[in-house]
Amino acid sequence: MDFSFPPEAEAFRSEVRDFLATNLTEEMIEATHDGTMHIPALHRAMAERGWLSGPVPAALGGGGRSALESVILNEEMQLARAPIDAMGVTVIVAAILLEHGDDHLKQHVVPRLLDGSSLACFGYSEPEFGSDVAAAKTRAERDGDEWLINGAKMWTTMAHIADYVLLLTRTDPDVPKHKGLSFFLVPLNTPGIEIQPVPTMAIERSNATFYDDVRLGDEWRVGDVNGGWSVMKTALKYERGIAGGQFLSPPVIDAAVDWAQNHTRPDGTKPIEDPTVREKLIRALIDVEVCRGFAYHCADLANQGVMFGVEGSMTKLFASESYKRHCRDFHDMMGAEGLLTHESADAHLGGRIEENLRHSPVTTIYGGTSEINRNVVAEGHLGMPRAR
Amino acid sequence: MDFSFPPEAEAFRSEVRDFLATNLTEEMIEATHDGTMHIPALHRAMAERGWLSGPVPAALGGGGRSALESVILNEEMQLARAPIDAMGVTVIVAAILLEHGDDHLKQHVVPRLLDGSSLACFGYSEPEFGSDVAAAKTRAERDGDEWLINGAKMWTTMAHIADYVLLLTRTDPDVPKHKGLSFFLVPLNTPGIEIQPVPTMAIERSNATFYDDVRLGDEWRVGDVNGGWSVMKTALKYERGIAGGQFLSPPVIDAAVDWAQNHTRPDGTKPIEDPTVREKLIRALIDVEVCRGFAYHCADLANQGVMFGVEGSMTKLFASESYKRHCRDFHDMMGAEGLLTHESADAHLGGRIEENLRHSPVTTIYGGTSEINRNVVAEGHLGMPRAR
Amino acid sequence: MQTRLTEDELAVQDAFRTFFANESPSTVVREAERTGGFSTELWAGLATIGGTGMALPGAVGGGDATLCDLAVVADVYGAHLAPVPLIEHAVAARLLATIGGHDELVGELANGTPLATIALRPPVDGIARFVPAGAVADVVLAHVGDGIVLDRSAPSGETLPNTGGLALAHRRLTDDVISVDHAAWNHALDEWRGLTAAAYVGLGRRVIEMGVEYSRERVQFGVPIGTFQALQQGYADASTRIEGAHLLAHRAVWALETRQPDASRLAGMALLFAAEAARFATDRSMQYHGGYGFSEEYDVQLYHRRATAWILQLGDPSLEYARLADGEFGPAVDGRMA
Amino acid sequence: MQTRLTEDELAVQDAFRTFFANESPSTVVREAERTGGFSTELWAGLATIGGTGMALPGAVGGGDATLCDLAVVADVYGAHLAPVPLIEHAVAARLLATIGGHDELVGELANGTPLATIALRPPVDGIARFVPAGAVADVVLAHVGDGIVLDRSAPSGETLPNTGGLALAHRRLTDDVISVDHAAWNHALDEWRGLTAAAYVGLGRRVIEMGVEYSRERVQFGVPIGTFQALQQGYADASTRIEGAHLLAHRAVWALETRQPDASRLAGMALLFAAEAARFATDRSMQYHGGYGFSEEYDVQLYHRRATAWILQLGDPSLEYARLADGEFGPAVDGRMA
Repeated sequence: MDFSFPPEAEAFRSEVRDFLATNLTEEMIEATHDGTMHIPALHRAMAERGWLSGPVPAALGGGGRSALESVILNEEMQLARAPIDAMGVTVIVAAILLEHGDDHLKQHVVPRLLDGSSLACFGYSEPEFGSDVAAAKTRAERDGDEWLINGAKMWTTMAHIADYVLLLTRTDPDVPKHKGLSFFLVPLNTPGIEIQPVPTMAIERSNATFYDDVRLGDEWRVGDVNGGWSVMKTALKYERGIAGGQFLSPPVIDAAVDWAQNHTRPDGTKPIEDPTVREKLIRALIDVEVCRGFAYHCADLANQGVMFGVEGSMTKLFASESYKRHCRDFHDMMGAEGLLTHESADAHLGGRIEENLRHSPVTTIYGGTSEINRNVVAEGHLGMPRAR
Repeated sequence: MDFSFPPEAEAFRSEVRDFLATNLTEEMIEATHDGTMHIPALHRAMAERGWLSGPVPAALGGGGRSALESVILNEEMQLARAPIDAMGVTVIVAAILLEHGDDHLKQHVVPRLLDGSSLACFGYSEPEFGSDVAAAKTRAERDGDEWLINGAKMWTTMAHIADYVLLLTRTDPDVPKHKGLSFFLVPLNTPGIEIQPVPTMAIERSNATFYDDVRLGDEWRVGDVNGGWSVMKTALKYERGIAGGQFLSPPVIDAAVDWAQNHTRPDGTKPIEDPTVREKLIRALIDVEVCRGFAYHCADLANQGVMFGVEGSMTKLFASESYKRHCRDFHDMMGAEGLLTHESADAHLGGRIEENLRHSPVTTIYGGTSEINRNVVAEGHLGMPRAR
Repeated sequence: MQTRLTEDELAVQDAFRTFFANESPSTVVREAERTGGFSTELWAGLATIGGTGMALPGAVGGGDATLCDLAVVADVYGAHLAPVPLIEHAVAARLLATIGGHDELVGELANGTPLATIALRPPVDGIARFVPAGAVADVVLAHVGDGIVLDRSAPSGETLPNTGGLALAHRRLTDDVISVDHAAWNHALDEWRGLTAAAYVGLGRRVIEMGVEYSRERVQFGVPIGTFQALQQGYADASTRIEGAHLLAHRAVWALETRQPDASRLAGMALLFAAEAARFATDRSMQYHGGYGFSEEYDVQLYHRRATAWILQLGDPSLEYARLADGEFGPAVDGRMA
Repeated sequence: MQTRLTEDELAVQDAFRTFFANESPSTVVREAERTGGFSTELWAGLATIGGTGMALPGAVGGGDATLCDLAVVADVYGAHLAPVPLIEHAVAARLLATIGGHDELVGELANGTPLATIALRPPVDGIARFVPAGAVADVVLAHVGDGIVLDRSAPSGETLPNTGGLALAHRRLTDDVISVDHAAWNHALDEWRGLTAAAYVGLGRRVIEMGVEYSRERVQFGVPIGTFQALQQGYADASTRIEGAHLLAHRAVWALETRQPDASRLAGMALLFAAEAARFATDRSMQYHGGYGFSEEYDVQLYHRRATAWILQLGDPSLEYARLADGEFGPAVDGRMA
């Protein structure tokens, strides 16, 4: 075993840190409070450096950079509180288009995604199907040379600023559910699409998108007709591993340490002197190291071309469940002062812990609920039968 | 709402306390370390006072004393570290015999159970069927006027000192499993019975009992032929409510407080000064008050003739799961010193916490596992469908 | 011993269930949150049916109801997240009645106007921070070193933006002591703890109920999600804790009412346990709602945020455990710990 | 970066798996427990295949294996609950090799005789309490205020009766200091932490594996219990924590081996996390074994008791968290806390 980073990866980490110190400002982070977890200027600056194309396999025409560098980029961005959603979606969609799309998509869309001038979003879930993605019933029917799409998608986060949605559709309703699916990359300015905001209990907004007789040429199809599930697997492969949020907690822990060291309790002591606080902080820091281990492990597997579905599920499960716990512990530690939201000028560090507290519950839901991920571990890792 | 005890119940509590102070000695508790959780002298002394017949409904010929007194008796005994198993089994078996047995059992067995001269044990579980009690396959077949019994039972705790086993048998293998069961009260000196000890990771021993062509007259049958499941419901009604162990934790918490106040850590402080220890102790004391609330509630329901299956499950679930947590927390608090077992003269309070630590895992298993009890709550209290 | 509600208590429950169901649907809760955390109409309605003065002495115009009755109402109030300071107002008015000498004001409070509250934490430099209903309360009772102060300065109407959408505000208070009955103050705080515990039980039960209802309708993988054992086990655990909290909260309130020696201890315990149970319940319900629970549109997020906020008004729960430990074991030796 | 085992490490794993599977089945573990917690035969066998000296310098007769190799062995050792002080002996011998000047003894230790151990806690009044393998160790290294002491008094052979069936004993020690290299001592303790974390991973994986096997065979309600989602979710959680512990433990050991600046921090973290993960795993496996897990006959109880005992040899885990906090945040101000 060897947990050292090769010198080029260490160099890359320095580069990323310098980049973020220069290019990511508090004002940019502040601006995400409108609910859109995307910083266009930062995204384009990253594209310029080739960091969006970097993680895409070279065989597909991407940068082919080591998965270790992807995880480093992820880690450093999350530590610096930069949103990573757009980066993740871009890499995944580009990789999918390069692996499954035809020349039209590869030549006209991918370059614009990777240079940061276009943005895509995911259209998997539907109002009636969340965890059960494969049950999608948004229809895509042939109509001459074209496809006619009707249906609705839920949780199409970023759709309101994106140019494309990667849409999972049903092209054959008469076969088992996994076998009648097809993907399309749908330009969001196509007539017949309506985008409605879905506000949440946290800062971020999501969207519902509606498709009413949306007409599309076959060049927008991604992968084989009825071959959608194999495209989906590519997406999940990326999503639960290197593209995920394994470093959700560090900004919260940083804020908690700051509070613990600087706040004075009614009895004149500081929280950092309290053994209950100290133990919670150490437990949180341990959880972060566990996440780090998982993240590096997934990256190492990816680098070696090993599928890491189970490991990705473990990473996602552990990172999100522990993050939720950390948010609660440290929000509690602040007592009433922790209740102040970002809108209050008095809120500690701009209400960072409060904001994370409200954000945290969704992390054990989206991108595969904890229950689904445990099923994956039970079946895929422990070889247990399908649950009853 | 009114949580006061009527004066007669308060008086009964005083009486029990005085009784235990006089009749329960450390030597008696010490003697249970041979693995038999029974103190015959104490049992008989209780019988003399009518405390074994007390909880049995008056309509059945028992003492018909208030369920509040039963819970008080249970509470005080557990606080004093007296085993309650024999008392519980006696009350349940006597009530079942009085409710479902014929005159032979009522006249010849019940009085001897209630005067403490005979002891019974349960024979429900089988080697292959634990939680799934109704799947029992120990056969009872008619042979002329007699019954011929063949099979094996597991977890027949106290069988090695008992006179009878309340045996669940299959009398009709060709109907749905709940409909082909019958109960017998089997004298354990009947030829063909073999009792094998089942040692456990804790102090207590259990037994496996084997039945090889055991012949029994029909007078030993309890309830209707193939009516065993309704007898079982009577048993469970008693078992999960007033007869259960709702006060498992107090002796452990007492010992933990004693340790925390008297042990000196390497740094010269005492554990009781440590906020992490203080919070754990308070959490445990809160859990005890919750158990107390459940116990009194079940007793009050019983007094009013209300079935309390769900409440009994909640009580058992909460009491045992929290007890397991308390044992672990306080065993940890003692560090290496906590590892000493009762066999060591240096063990704190005779190794009480260590002993409870080893005992605790079985409490979330026997008498209905936590998983089964949660199913009962989900279905019976929340009206959820049968789980898949 | 009567661990279930009495006939009278059931009648009270019934009346307030109808009232809150009609007058405090989640649309009202949402609207109140947008406008600072308080619903003037709901408060007026509550006053009309006697909810603002029910547990005050009849002699001054109150309803002479018991604290146990009030706990029954607090439970229903919690279930509906009613955006009015029912508990704080009642506790403040009862405290004032206990202190005596303010019969006229207590009589007015019984009718809901002016609106009273208590500062849960002692003022520092004359300012009480995070006063519940502080944004709208006309009367604030607080505890300073010397005793209890009564402040009648006008509320600012400005709410501190907070997790729970509550009408929290800092208040600058007078330092005129109206009573040195410190025990009465502590008893009032314990009433707040006990009643808030009851409100948490109502909240927790309701959020489980919502989740169970959703689990019957929501179909995934071809079956209602309510048939999944993982989900059932989670709700069963939550429900067990909530019912345990219910018994503890009501026992604590009964103990306060009948002045049992362990009343304060039980009230402190009930609040901590009920808050944790309710937060566990909201967490499970939100998780099993999937993404929808997180969306503003569904009510479960309203419950989640309030479950978080209610107890934190009092401060870090860890300090409440420490307070109980001081009562149980004495303060730690050598003044090493507060 | 190579987060998985290398070819060489896999070969080591393979060899020791075969060895422990053959030589340390649970019958050997049970027999050792009856006779004081140590198996002479197993120790002799381990010496024969080079297990007692593998990670000692070749110059003194050791196997020149890396600490990472040793962690691989510790994992397998943990999976079999091998009743020999593999970790303590290795750590003590490596410490002695680091200190220098005891080449002859280190050479003997490489061959397994005498048997060495370390006292995890400082002696008080000349007595080290609860020394791992203290009942059988011929050589005890300990840390007193002045430095490291080396004691060669004969072991009593008397084991303290304990939860884990371990060969624990109190030892009266010499006060002859052989080295003032406090850093070397701390490093040795960290090696113990890291290697014990690895052993916990082996233990945890095995106890889950046993449980999963049992869940395939055990039929209740007409189906194998392994099909119940509640049980699957529990094992999946346990397994996730154990795999996380594995990555952390191995990273910690690698960091110790390569003298990374965060090595000590990671070793402390790895032990706490791995112990908790393994204890969670044994708890789940015992629960899902039903009554049988609790019976002496089944092996899961052997795992449960050792999972509890291993970390407690070091003391209350809470003090280990406190120690890490001191390193992370500095000791609490004003000397208010240790």
